[in-house]
Amino acid sequence: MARKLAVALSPDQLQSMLRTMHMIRQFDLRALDLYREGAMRGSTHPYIGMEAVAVGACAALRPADRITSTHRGHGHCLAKGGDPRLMMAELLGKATGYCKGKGGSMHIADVEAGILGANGIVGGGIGLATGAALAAQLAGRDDVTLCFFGDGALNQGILHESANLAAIWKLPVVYICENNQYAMSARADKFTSVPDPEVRAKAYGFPGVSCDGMDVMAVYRTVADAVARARAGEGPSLVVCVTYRYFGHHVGDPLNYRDKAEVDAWKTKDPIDRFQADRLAAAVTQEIDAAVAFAKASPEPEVEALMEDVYA
Amino acid sequence: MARKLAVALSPDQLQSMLRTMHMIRQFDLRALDLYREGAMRGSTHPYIGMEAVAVGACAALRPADRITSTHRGHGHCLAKGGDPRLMMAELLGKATGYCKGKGGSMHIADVEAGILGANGIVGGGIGLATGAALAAQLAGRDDVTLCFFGDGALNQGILHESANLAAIWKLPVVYICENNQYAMSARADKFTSVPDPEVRAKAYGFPGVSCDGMDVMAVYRTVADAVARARAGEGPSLVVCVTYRYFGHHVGDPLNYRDKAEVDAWKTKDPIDRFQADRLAAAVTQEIDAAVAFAKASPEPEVEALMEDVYA
Amino acid sequence: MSRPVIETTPAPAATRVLTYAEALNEALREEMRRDPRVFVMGEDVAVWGGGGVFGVTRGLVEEFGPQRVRDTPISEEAIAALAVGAAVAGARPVAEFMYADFMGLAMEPIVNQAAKIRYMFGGKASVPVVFRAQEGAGRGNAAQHSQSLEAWFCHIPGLKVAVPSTPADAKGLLVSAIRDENPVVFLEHKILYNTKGPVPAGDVAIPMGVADCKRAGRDATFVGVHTMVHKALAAAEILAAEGIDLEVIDPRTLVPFDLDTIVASVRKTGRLVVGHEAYERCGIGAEIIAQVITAAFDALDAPPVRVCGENVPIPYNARLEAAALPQVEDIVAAVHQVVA
Amino acid sequence: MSRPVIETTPAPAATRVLTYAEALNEALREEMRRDPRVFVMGEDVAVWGGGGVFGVTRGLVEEFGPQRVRDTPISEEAIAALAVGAAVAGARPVAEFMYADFMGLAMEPIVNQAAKIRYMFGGKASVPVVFRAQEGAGRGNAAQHSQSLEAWFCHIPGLKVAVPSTPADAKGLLVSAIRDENPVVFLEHKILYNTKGPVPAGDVAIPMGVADCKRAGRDATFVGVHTMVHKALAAAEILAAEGIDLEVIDPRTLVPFDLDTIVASVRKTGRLVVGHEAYERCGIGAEIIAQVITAAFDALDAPPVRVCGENVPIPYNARLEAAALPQVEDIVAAVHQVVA
Ligand SMILES: Cc1ncc(C[n+]2csc(CCOP(=O)(O)OP(=O)(O)O)c2C)c(N)n1
Ligand SMILES: Cc1ncc(C[n+]2csc(CCOP(=O)(O)OP(=O)(O)O)c2C)c(N)n1
Ligand SMILES: [Mg+2]
Ligand SMILES: [Mg+2]
Repeated sequence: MARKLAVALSPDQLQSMLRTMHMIRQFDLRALDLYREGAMRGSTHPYIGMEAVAVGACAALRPADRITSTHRGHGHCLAKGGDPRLMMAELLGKATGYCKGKGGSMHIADVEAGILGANGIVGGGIGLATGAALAAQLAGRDDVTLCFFGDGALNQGILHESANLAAIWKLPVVYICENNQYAMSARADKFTSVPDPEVRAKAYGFPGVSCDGMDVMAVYRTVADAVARARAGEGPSLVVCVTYRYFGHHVGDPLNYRDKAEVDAWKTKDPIDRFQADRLAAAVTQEIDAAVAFAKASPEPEVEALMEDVYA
Repeated sequence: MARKLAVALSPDQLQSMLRTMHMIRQFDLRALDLYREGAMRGSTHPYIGMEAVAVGACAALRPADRITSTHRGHGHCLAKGGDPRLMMAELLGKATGYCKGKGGSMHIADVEAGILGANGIVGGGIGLATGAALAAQLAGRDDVTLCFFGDGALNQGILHESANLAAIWKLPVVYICENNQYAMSARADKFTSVPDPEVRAKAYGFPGVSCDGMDVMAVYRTVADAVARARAGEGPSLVVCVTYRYFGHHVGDPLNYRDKAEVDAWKTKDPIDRFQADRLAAAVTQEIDAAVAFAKASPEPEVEALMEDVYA
Repeated sequence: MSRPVIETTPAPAATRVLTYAEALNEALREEMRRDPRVFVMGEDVAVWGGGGVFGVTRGLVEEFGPQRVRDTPISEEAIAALAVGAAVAGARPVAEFMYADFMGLAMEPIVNQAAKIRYMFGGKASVPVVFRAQEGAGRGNAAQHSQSLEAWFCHIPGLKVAVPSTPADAKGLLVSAIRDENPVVFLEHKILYNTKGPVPAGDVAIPMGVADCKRAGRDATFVGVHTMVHKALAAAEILAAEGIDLEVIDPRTLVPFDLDTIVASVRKTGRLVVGHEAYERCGIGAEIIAQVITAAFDALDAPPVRVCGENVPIPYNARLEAAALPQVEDIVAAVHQVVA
Repeated sequence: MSRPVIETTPAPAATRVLTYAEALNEALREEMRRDPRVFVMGEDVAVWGGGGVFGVTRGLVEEFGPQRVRDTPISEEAIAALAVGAAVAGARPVAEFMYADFMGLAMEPIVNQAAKIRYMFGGKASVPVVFRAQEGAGRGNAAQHSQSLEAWFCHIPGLKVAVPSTPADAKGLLVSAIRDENPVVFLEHKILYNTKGPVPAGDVAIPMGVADCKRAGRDATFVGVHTMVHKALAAAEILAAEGIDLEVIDPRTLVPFDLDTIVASVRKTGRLVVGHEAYERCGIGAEIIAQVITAAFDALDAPPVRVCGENVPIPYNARLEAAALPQVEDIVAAVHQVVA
């Protein structure tokens, strides 16, 4: 079947992606402030550092496509078009919030917008996403579901059961593992039995790939391929995005399990800085290209011009 | 670490294996009779056709090693040294049975003998076996646990979770998948997303191999290697034994999902016939070998013999 | 999913005798014809002997095809979780668990997802899923294939719980369950599948939350579910011979629960016996008693009595199994106790 | 496992003030010193900030090493199942679930394996495992991190269920749970971890099945668990000012259950209020009422009243959450109702 592979995004789309990455970062910085000042309850899990994943992945979707999210869900929600006002109101438990104040950070959802919810259960969204993909298949639609989950969820049984089902039924779902190196204090490389979790896709006979989760365009291209495959009826894929969370798991994380040097090293790969720099460089490149094109397309001077402009 | 690989079994051991295979077959044929005549309740799942798996695998064990079994558990129990009298009494729900009549076919256990029980839950023994291996590791013992389960259990989440844990903790457990082609009416090749389930071991970074489950010596050699590895502290393995159940899933199985030709084809590979034939051929080979050895080792006739025996 | 929605005109109340399994099958078939979003998934629901180990899904794959009648691998957690996700995304799944005991593997999606999604999402989603399973002992299936676990589900807000005892109730309640916008745990009983009874043809939804008086009586009220309804009717015959007139009420659904009907009965009889096969401790019998006590303490002339499963795993041996289960004579004895 | 068994001489009953979390920690530490077969496993029990998100396992990995204090992946079903297998094979695991809500993932090994193995195997195995978890609401953790699910476990024969409300009970019951040959579901409460109380030093097992009268009173009996004990003690102060003398009984374990102590109290007061944070429907309150009704119907001067969690998922918003939970004033009102 012919697949539509990752297409070039328009400058407007790219601009909007950069804006969403900033939005996610600022949203979560503000959520941390609100939490620290006691305006929030429960816990909040910042997505800061991981913005490229949600934004790159969701750029590959159509509005009718769906996502499932995690406890660390603000980024996914914003990237899929969630309204920051309704989200923020929900964090404060207000009647105007997405969940009328009943859900809080971990249960924000916007089913109309295809956001089937953050989830307080690690792995809780995996079966839901697979089921949503089944619903699309049954309805004869080519909608795709993206299923976000962390490296910690890799070892939940539901992933195994869902992946097998998605494979045998060729369901249009893309499993996106956000490998941010830790599940609370548990290092991905110690608690998951394989260094590269994408090999687990082999156990189900579907493609497994990894990409640089700090590079929004790399995420976009990788996920777009998987989405195209799913949309074409060829079944699920696993995409592992290698990334990092800058902050603690939640406010109050003792952070004794990792050192500052590691954090600093990752920050040098900051996804926003990088995309911004790439965008700026690209803009300059574009100008230069335009200059070259202009130059090349321009006429040679006429011979008549030889003696012109010697004097005013 | 040096491993003791599959060692040659003594003639007594081989004879005892053959005897156990016969014992399993006759035990289950009789159980079917008892069930049909109404002497048993619940259900009974005959192991007939699969005898090579339990017997070959358990031949690789020491008495202090342990096994976990399944709903189709009579074969495992007999192979690990279970007492057929106490088993049969349990099938009839008698006070003298292994479970005092409280368990029936699906819960026969002999913890002293290392048989941690048949199990009514598909996949139910997988976590138990992995935990028993953990107990052995914690106790500083080199006992190994064999975990039997069917192809149907391959898609239960507990296998995924347990395999990951066994891998990261290097637990002395060997996962033995009895791929008898069906889980009730579900064909293994349609309900499991990969044709060769042993590839799933790659998802955990430990060895996965398959062997001819109709050949008791092939099972023995393959499992013995995995057991040696586990005993040496090198962690788990997955062994897939390709086999077949001759009868229905249980009495009353409509058997509409497979045809007789398939059954007949598998019966030509009967594990008992084959082992018996091999044993007989081996015995003849041994006699011939002995004859050759005798001949070779025998003295040439003395020259003096030249004129002897012409007349009485 | 191009099948047209077939408009059903309520059929004339022609009544046939069907088994409980056939009645369930008819409900599934008629709802699948009516609404193309309804589909069935579970282990061995399609290929196995033509539809489920108890025949409830017989013939469905032939009529609706393997897309809408899906055999699954043995993956109970995923069966439940996929059904929930599909329901949120607009389908109407009927997910089958071969034995209720196996729902221990599926509690997370049923309890933490299905039951809570609507509330957690501020009312902006619905989860129209039916989780079917069969409970109960009596066939020597032993401890892992004989439990009645309805109390677990009744405990969880957001779930509805149906427990039909007759073919007609089975059909009518399953129709309602499938049409409900909420997750319904629909618990059948293995011993009842082959029992027969009259079932009206056609569109016969029985609303959830309406108890049914299976036998009117003056002297004592029995409230129970599944097989206990039938045992109570048998006990009522024995008691009638002694001149004791037992009223037998089947709540039919436990959530919602028709307390009014039961309280009205207790106000009439002054005596209450409650029965279920499930383990007595923290079973639904305690809840029913607690609710009646609150609503009608004054009306009770004797302490209510429970006739329930022993607090013991279900044993294999026939004699022990029978002793672990509440029997007709236990109901008779309990009624004697309350009317004494 | 070469550590020697350290013989503990019961220490002089020196009493210190500890938090509930510290008391639990002390129980684990002392039992791990005493018995080398005891080990701890769970998510973030070792490395995370030095021992569990609530500090219950603090310092254990430093003393006993990573073999006996095992951080696990996020695999709740396997945590439970491995613990059961290890227990059958001679170890004594204490498995932690970070939130009781996550036990939905682990019901199968807890309920179908741990609870039933001894019985199914004809008494020829024991399963000395402790499943620790924390329940309860009050911190805005919302619907999937706030439930109290003790009724599920009480329903299942073969499990014991402990629910300590004070630091001393926490230590003494955990010691008993670890020494028990049976599976114990040991449910802590998140709000109680930082509460303080006197805890005797040394070997202080509190036997299972012995209720504790936390306040003697003449006019009404309150039976409740966890935070409800403390709320009832607060309510008792308010009521005392009105001249109503509330007796507050904490069963401490729900299975086994010390009915005798409660019946004796009800025979004295004639009034019963039962309280828990768990959803009211099919919660343990109903069971306690049903048992008291059976044992002491004649002694009751008023219908028992339940003060329980609403039948609703726990909401995030503080005001709604408070409204979903039973509060001191609800207890006061309930006592007013029964003494009216
Ligand atoms: C079933 C379950 N187990 C445990 C937890 C507690 N918990 C919340 S987040 C988390 C770590 C998740 O790690 P990962 O999946 O890598 O996501 P990340 O936090 O890194 O984004 C844990 C253990 C939970 N919420 N649900
Ligand atoms: C959790 C669970 N789900 C379903 C069943 C019902 N069941 C019993 S055996 C079986 C098939 C098992 O197939 P497999 O694992 O291949 O073993 P086999 O019967 O072929 O030996 C099923 C579905 C069960 N007992 N437990
Ligand atoms: Mg992570
Ligand atoms: Mg099989």
